[in-house]
Amino acid sequence: MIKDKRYTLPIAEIKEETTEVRTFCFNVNLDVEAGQFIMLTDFNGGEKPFSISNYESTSDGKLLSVTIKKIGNFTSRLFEMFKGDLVSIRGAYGSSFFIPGKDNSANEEYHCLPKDFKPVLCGGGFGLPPLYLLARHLIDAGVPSSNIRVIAAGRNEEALLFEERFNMLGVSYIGAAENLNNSGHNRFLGTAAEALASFDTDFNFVYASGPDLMMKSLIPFIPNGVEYQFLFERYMKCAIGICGSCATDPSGIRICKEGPALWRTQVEKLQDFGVYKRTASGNIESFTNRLAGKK
Amino acid sequence: MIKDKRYTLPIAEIKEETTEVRTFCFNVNLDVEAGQFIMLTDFNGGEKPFSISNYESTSDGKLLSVTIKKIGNFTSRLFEMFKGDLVSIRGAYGSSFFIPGKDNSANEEYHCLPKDFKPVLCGGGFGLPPLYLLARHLIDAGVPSSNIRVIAAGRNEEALLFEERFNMLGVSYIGAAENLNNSGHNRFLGTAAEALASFDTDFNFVYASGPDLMMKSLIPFIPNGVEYQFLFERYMKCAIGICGSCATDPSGIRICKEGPALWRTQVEKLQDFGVYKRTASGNIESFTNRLAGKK
Amino acid sequence: MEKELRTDFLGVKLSSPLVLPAGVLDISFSSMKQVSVLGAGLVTTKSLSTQARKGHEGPVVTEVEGGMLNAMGLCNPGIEAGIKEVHLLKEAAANDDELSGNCPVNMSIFATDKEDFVSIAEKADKSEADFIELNLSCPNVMDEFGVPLAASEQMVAEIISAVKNVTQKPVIAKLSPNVTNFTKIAGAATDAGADALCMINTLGPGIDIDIEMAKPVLSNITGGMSGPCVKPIALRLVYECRKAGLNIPIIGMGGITNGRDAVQMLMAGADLVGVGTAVYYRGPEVFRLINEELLSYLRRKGLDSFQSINRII
Amino acid sequence: MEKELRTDFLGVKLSSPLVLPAGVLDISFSSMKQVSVLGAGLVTTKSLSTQARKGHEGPVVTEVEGGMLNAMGLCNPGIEAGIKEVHLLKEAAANDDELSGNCPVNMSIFATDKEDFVSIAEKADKSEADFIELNLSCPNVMDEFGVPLAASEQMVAEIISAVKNVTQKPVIAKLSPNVTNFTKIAGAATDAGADALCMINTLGPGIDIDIEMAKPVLSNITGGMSGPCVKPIALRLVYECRKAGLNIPIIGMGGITNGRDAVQMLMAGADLVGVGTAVYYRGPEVFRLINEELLSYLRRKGLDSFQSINRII
Ligand SMILES: Cc1cc2nc3c(=O)[nH]c(=O)nc-3n(C[C@H](O)[C@H](O)[C@H](O)COP(=O)(O)OP(=O)(O)OC[C@H]3O[C@@H](n4cnc5c(N)ncnc54)[C@H](O)[C@@H]3O)c2cc1C
Ligand SMILES: Cc1cc2nc3c(=O)[nH]c(=O)nc-3n(C[C@H](O)[C@H](O)[C@H](O)COP(=O)(O)OP(=O)(O)OC[C@H]3O[C@@H](n4cnc5c(N)ncnc54)[C@H](O)[C@@H]3O)c2cc1C
Ligand SMILES: Cc1cc2nc3c(=O)[nH]c(=O)nc-3n(C[C@H](O)[C@H](O)[C@H](O)COP(=O)(O)O)c2cc1C
Ligand SMILES: Cc1cc2nc3c(=O)[nH]c(=O)nc-3n(C[C@H](O)[C@H](O)[C@H](O)COP(=O)(O)O)c2cc1C
Ligand code: FES
Ligand code: FES
Repeated sequence: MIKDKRYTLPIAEIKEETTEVRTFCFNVNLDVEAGQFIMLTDFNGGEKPFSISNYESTSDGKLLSVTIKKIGNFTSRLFEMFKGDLVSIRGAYGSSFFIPGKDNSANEEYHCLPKDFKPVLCGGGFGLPPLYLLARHLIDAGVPSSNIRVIAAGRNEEALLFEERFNMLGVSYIGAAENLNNSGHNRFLGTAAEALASFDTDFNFVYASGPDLMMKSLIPFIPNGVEYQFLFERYMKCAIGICGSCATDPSGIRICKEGPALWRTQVEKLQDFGVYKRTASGNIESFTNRLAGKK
Repeated sequence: MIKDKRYTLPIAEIKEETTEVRTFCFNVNLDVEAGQFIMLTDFNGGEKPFSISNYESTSDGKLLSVTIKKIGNFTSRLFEMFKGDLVSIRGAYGSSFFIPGKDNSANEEYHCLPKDFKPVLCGGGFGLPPLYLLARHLIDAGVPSSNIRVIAAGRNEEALLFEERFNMLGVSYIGAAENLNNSGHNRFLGTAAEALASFDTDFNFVYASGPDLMMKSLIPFIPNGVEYQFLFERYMKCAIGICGSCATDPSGIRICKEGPALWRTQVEKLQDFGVYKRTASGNIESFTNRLAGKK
Repeated sequence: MEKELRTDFLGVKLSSPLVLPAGVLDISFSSMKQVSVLGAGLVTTKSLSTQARKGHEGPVVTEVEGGMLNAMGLCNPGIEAGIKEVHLLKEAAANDDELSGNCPVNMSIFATDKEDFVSIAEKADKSEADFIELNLSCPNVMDEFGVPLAASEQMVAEIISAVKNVTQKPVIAKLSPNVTNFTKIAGAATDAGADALCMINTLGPGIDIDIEMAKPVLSNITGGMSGPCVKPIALRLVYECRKAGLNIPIIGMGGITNGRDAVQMLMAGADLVGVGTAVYYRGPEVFRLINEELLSYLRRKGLDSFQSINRII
Repeated sequence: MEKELRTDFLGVKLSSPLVLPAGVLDISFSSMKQVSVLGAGLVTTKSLSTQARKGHEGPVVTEVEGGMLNAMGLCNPGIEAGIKEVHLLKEAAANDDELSGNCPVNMSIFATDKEDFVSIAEKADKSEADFIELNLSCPNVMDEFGVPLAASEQMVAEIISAVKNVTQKPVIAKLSPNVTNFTKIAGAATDAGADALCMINTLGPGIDIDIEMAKPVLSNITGGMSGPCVKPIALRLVYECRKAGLNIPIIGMGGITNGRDAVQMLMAGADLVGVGTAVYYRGPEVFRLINEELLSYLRRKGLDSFQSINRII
C-alpha cells in the first residue's frame, strides 16, 4: 500500500499572471487544504515545492492550481512548457491554514465561528496566491467576505497579484508597495507592515505568507492576544518528513510536516525565523548575507 | 499490510478422544467457516494442515479446535505437548461447506433454506471432526437437527469419534465399521457406503470428509440430482495457493484454495480422485500402491 | 486483444509477454495448463533435478511486508516425471479449445555441478519443452576461489556452454540478484551462448522471526524474497544489463503484480515479464488481469503493441 | 520504564537501545535533539564529508511497495558545520530538562578514499561526538581488482585501521548489504579493529519508473531501498554475523518500524536497533512508541531487560 501517491498528468491550463508569474492548473483529485503545497517535477532534474493557490470543481473534475514565479533553472523550464505537456506532482503536503469551525484549529475558542472573526491576509510575492484559496475557504466556512482584508505586498505594481480574483470574492484588497506610479484606489504606498499598522488593530487574526523578513516585519503590529499563522518556506527535499532538510531551529519543527503553516506559539520559539535558512546541503545561510549578496 | 497473519499461542486445552486422537484447542479469533483448515507448526520442522473441528465462543473469547490423529513425526511431537505449550497457526484457509442461506452456495436454489433440507454428513477417520462444526453451523442456519444424519465410518469402535458431541446437538449418529464387537444402538456393521445405501436415498445433500477411497465409494449411492460436497486432502506446503503442491488434475483446482470443500461438478471432473495423490516432491503415488504398501 | 500482446520469443509464438516463472503453480501439467488458459504466454516448470526432492520441512513460506519469503527447498518430482508432466501438458493443450494447441513451455532445470546440469539437460532436450532454463542461483560454493556458483562468471559460463553443446533448444539463464557483479554475470552468460536471460530469482535470502517463541519462522531459517518489494531491484538489474549494452532477450520478473508493474519492467528493458508471487495476491487470474491492464495502457497511450513501449534507456 | 531499556554501549550510557541512523532527521542539532527527547538512545549525524554537498536534484525519494527508495546524494553541510551542529546539540541537551545533558551522538563520516576518511576522522575526533561511524557503503570502485569499496575486505580493513590510528573514540563500521561476501566484510571490519558494526545501509539500489512519461522517478535513476521490506534481509545479515561467530557489538537496522520488529532484530543478534524510514510511517514519535512497545513485550514475557531477550542462535 503506497501512502504517497504520485500523479503524472498533463498541464490542463497555463494562465499568465505577469511576465514572471504563471498559474499552472491540473485536473487531479487530492485532499487539499489551504496553505498546503505540492511537489512538482518534470523528471528532468529537480522537484520543487509550490503552494496550492486554488482548488475548485469544474466540469472536468477537480482543478488544482499553483502559481509560480520564474526564478531559476527549474521554474524557467516550467515556463517553456505548454498546456498538455506532462509533469508529475505529489501531495498535498503539510499543515494548513486555520479555518474557523474546522478541526485543524489549535485554538479551542475558534472551533465554532466567532461572530466577529476579522482576519487580515497578508501576502508577499508568490506568498499571496495560497491566500486566495484561504479566502475562498474562509468564505465557504461562513466568514463574511466584508470581514476579510487582503494586503498584497510587492516591490511594484507588477508584483501585486490576483487583485481581480480577490475582488470577485468580495474581499477588500490593498496593494502595498514602496514604488507605485499611481497610489489610487486600493493602493498603499509602503510596506506590508505599514499597511497592517494602518488598520489600527481592527482585526483579530493575521494570516501571512511570503518571505521571512516580510512576515517578521508584521509582528510588532500584531497586538498581544491576537492569533496569527504564518506560511513558511524552507529548503524541501523529501517533503515527507524524513530527510530533515526543512527542519527549523531550535525544536526541529519540519516545515513540510508541522509546517508550512505555523501558529504564533510555534513561530515565537523559532530562532531561525528571519535570521537564517538552511541551504540544500544543510548549511546555514543568513538572510542578511542573502540580501547583501543580491544587492 | 500482511494478509496472512500468523498466531503463536499457547495450547488452551487438550482433550483425549481416543489413544490416537486428541483435540487441541486455542484461544484465537479467526474468520472460520466449517470445512476450512489451519496450518499448524511447532517451529521444529514441519507445518501441517488440520481441519477445524470446532469454533465456539467461551468466556475467554473464541476457542478454535482441531482434532488430530497421531500418525507420523509431526503429530507424534504434538502428542508430547502439554496445555500451555506454544504452537503457531495460520489460517483459516480454503473453501467451506455449504450452509443453506449463506452466500457460499454455488447452487442458486439453496440460497434460502429449503424446508426439506435433509443432509447426510459422512466422515471417515479424522474426516469426521470437521463435520461437527458443520452440523453446528447447519443447525444455527435453521436446519432442524432431526433432519441431519451423521455417518461416522471407521475401522473399529475406537475409530468412531465424537458420538457424544453429535448426540448433544440432537442429530442422529450412526457409527459404521466392518469390525464391531457390539452392533447395538446407532451402529451399522459395514462400510460408510453401505450405511449411506441403507438410507435408501432419503436425503437431498451429502457432505463427506475422509480418505478419497471412502468418499469415492459413496458416489454410486448418491442419486442423480442430489448435490454433494466432499472435503479433500492433498499434500499442502504453502496453503496460500502459490506452490502448486495441492493442485488436482486435470484442471489445477488447488485444494488449499478452491478446496478443500469441492462441489459435485468439480469432483466429477477430477481424474486423480481415488486414483492418485501427489507426494511432497510432486510425484504421483497411486492409492492402490499406497494400500498395497501398507498391507 | 490478442493482436497487441502477441510476440515471438526465440522463434516461438507467444500469445502474451506474461510468463509463469519457475516455482509457482507448475508442479503438475494441470496447474500449468490452467495458467496458460488464463493468459500466460509461456509457462515454466518447477526447477527439475536428477532425482525427486521432497524439499524442506514446513513452514516453507512466510509473508513479510511487501512480499514473501520462501524456502521450498527445490522440491520437484525429478526430471523424468517433469518431462511426463510437460507431455501431459502439451497433450491437454492440444485438446483444449482455448489454447488450440498453443502452450509454450520452458523447462527449468538445476543441479549443483556442471556434470549434473549436462545430464539433466540431455534429458530435457528430448522433452517436448520449447526452452530449457538453467536455474543458476545456487548459493553453494563451487569454484576454487570460494565464490558461490551464482556469483562466479566462470562457472556460469562453463555450465551454459556445456549445456548448449547438448541441446538444440534455446537455453535461458536464470540469474540470482544476490551478487555484487550482476551485470558481469549477465555478460558472461550472454557470451557463453545463452539465448536469453531470466532475472531475477529470489532476493536475499531473508529471515522472519517469531517473537513469541524466538524461533525463525521458516524451518530452513532463511528464505528467498519475492513479491512487490523486490520489483525496484529487479527493474534496476534489467536496466543495468541494457545500460551495459547487453542485447540478449530478457525475461524480467520480481514483484510484477499489475499492468503498471509490467509496463515498468518493459520500460526497464525486458522483452517478456514474469509473474510469480502475484498469484498469491490476485489469484491465477492475475495473468488475465495483467493482460487486460496492459492492453488498456496501450490503448490509452495510443500504442499498437507492447513492443512499442519506450525503454527508459 | 527507563530501567528496563537502559544500556551501556561501548562505555556510553544510553537510555534506550533505539538509534537514529545516519540520514534521517539529522542534518541539524534541532532534529537530533527532538529525536533524543522522543526516546532515541543514540542519534547519528548525517554522513559528513570534507566539503558541503548539495546532494542530487529531486526527486530524491520515492515510495515503493513495502518501503522507499532514496537518492539524497549524501547531501551534508560538511564536517566542520557538522561538528558545530553536534556542539549545539550537546549544548541544547545540557539545558534540556528531559535529557538532562544525556544525548549520546554518533558522528557518521564518509569519503571516497582512505586519505579523506583519515582527515575527516581527525576532525571528528576533536568533536563532541561519542562515536565515529564510517559509512563504508560507497559503491565506487577503489581497489585494483575492480571491486567496489563496500565489497572489498581489504579496503574496508585498511580504512578502519587507518581511522583507528587517528582517534580515541570508538569507531563503528557501517556496512552495505549489497555484497556477495557480507560476513567476510563484517569479519574483516572486526579484525581491523572496529568497535562495533552498523548494518544495514540501504539495499539494492532499486529503480522506480513513471509509466506516463517513461522516466525514472529519481533524478539519480537509482536509489537505495529502506523500510519494512528490507527487514528480512537485515535480520539475516545480523544473524549470519552471529552464526559466523562475530562477537562485536552490532547496531541492527533496516525496516524496524514497531516493537515486534525491534524484538526480531534483537533476536537476530543485534545489541542496538536503528529506526530510520519508520519516521515516515509513524512520525518522529516512532521512538517513543517503539520504546513503549518494547516495554510491553518485556512485561508480557516477564523479562526485566531487553538484554534478556533470547537470540535465535
Ligand atoms: C512551502 C513552499 C511553498 C512554495 N510555494 C511557492 C509558490 O507558490 N510559488 C512559487 O513560485 N514558489 C514557491 N516556493 C518557492 C519555489 O519552490 C522555488 O521558487 C523554486 O524551487 C525555485 O526553483 P528554481 O530551480 O527555479 O530556482 P533555484 O535557482 O534553484 O532557486 C531559487 C531559490 O528558490 C528556493 N528553492 C530552490 N529549491 C528549493 C527547494 N527544493 N525547496 C525550497 N526552496 C527552494 C531557494 O530559496 C533558492 O534560493 C515555495 C517554497 C516552499 C518551501
Ligand atoms: C485439508 C487437510 C485437512 C486435514 N485435517 C486433518 C485433521 O483434522 N486431523 C488430522 O489428524 N489430520 C488431518 N489432515 C492430515 C494431516 O495433515 C496429516 O496427518 C499430518 O500432516 C501428518 O503429519 P506427520 O508428520 O505426523 O506424518 P507423516 O509421516 O509426515 O505423514 C503421514 C501422512 O500424512 C499426510 N501428510 C503429511 N504431511 C502432509 C501435508 N503437509 N499435507 C497434507 N498431508 C500430509 C500424508 O498422507 C502422509 O502420508 C489433514 C490434511 C489435509 C490436507
Ligand atoms: C514459492 C516459490 C518457489 C520458487 N521456486 C523456484 C524454482 O524452483 N526455480 C527458480 O528458478 N525460481 C524459483 N522461484 C523464483 C521465481 O521464479 C521468481 O524468480 C521470483 O519469485 C521473483 O518473481 P515474483 O516476485 O514474481 O515471484 C520461486 C519463487 C517462489 C515464490
Ligand atoms: C533518506 C535517507 C537518507 C540516508 N542517508 C544515509 C547517510 O547519509 N549515511 C548512511 O550511512 N546511511 C544513510 N541512510 C541509510 C540509513 O541510515 C539506514 O541504514 C537504512 O535506511 C536502513 O534503515 P531503515 O529501513 O530503518 O531506514 C539513509 C536512509 C534514508 C532513508
Ligand atoms: S523536506 Fe521536510 S523533512 Fe525532508
Ligand atoms: S499448498 Fe496449495 S498451492 Fe501450495
